[in-house]
Amino acid sequence: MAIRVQREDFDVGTEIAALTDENPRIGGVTSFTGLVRDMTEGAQTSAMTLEHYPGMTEKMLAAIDAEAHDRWPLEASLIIHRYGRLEAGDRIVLVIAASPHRDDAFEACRFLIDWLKTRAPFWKLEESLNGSSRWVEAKEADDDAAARWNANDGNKRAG
Amino acid sequence: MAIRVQREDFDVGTEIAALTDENPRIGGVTSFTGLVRDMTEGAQTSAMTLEHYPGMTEKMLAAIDAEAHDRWPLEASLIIHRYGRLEAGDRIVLVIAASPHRDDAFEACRFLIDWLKTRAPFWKLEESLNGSSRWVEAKEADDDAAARWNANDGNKRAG
Amino acid sequence: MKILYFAWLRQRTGIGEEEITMPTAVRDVATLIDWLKLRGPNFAEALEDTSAIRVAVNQEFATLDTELSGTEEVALFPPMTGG
Amino acid sequence: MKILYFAWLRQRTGIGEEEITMPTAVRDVATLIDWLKLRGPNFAEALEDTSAIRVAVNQEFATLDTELSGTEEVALFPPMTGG
Repeated sequence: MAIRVQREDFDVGTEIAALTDENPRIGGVTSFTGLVRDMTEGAQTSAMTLEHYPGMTEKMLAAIDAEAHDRWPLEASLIIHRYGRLEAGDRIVLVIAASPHRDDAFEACRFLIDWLKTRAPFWKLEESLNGSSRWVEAKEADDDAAARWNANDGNKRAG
Repeated sequence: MAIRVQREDFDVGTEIAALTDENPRIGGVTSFTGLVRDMTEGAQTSAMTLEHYPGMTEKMLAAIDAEAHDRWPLEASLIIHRYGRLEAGDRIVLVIAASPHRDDAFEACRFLIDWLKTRAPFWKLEESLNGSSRWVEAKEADDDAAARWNANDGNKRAG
Repeated sequence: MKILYFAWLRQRTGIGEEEITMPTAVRDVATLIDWLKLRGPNFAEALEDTSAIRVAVNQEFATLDTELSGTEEVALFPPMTGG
Repeated sequence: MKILYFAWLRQRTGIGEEEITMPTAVRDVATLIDWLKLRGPNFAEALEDTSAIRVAVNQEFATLDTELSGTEEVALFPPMTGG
């Protein structure tokens, strides 16, 4: 029910508490935090710059979020996606889904991150050690993960 | 790689940060937080007391945690389970799994909470409105959720 | 040998933890429960339906036919409801 | 009409955002791309492999045959790599 696109870092505990406080119908909260992984085997810090499409990003994240609420009985949800330059270990993305029951919280959270990977207009430019940079290529595995949610209409529920 | 059984509350953000700081091999962190759900439809605050088996609880949680590390390539994990009297909205349990890839983080986190529901020696005594109390009965759905991880040996990986 | 009772088994027996000297007739969990039931109506009632009881021997899950020689600690409790 | 380029499409064309007046021959995304390619070698090269390009029309995902009449904004970009 909330999406944010921002340069700034976020705190997972604060965000979960903000979603769950004052809502005692929530029994389970699943969160996923994506971090910049060090690809250089510790030789040096990796860094990347996340570019996005302002305007469309917000629209797509809101649409993905609405879809999750349509599929699962969620009490609350949140998507935060950062942009700009990030270094190894930095948080990139946060997805939270809160529901009376843990199954729904888990499935909705997984759906949100899978979907976001292929539908949210972000692009990663990785810096390499010699000062050059390259655009990260989309992974087929991410397309497959997102497609799973299309095929599986058994998960679709009345809103 | 860490388990805690405690009366005290916990902060999810602090725990995630403690697991992930200084480990840039982590690309994804999944957390599940279980909360005391209000069963009284808002008429009044629900409360319960969690009893456990000191000694065996720690052994079982450590065994469940080790099993998750055996099945998935995790960089870090944490289980915190509270005991004592808790009120609606209070946090009961926290499970965190951190891995290079999100699939493993999600599956390990789900495994840990499913397994913990049926293998960790905790019992919930719910207070009802008239001052009486009753022991929560185990749910068949929880047994089924845990059993899923036995049947599915395809998930089993070399440590 | 130490016997522990949890949740409604603790409430119905009125005991959380006790030290017992096992009679020689008690070989396994099933015969231990039979013997405990003889100790009074509260024990007989609490332990009547063994399908509702879970057992741990030396803090490991056990079954009715788990043998008890050398056992230090037996715990009796209902199915668990944590998480 | 506004045209936006992201990621390596922005780098190769050398343009992030531009305002164009569409020739009447441009009816859909495919003919727009054909027309843009005529504007110079950097455009021709960046837009050569349309299988590597994703399109949004008025901030909604579109395909090569999406019609452009009444369109305010077209964006061209590679497959997304967020999350």
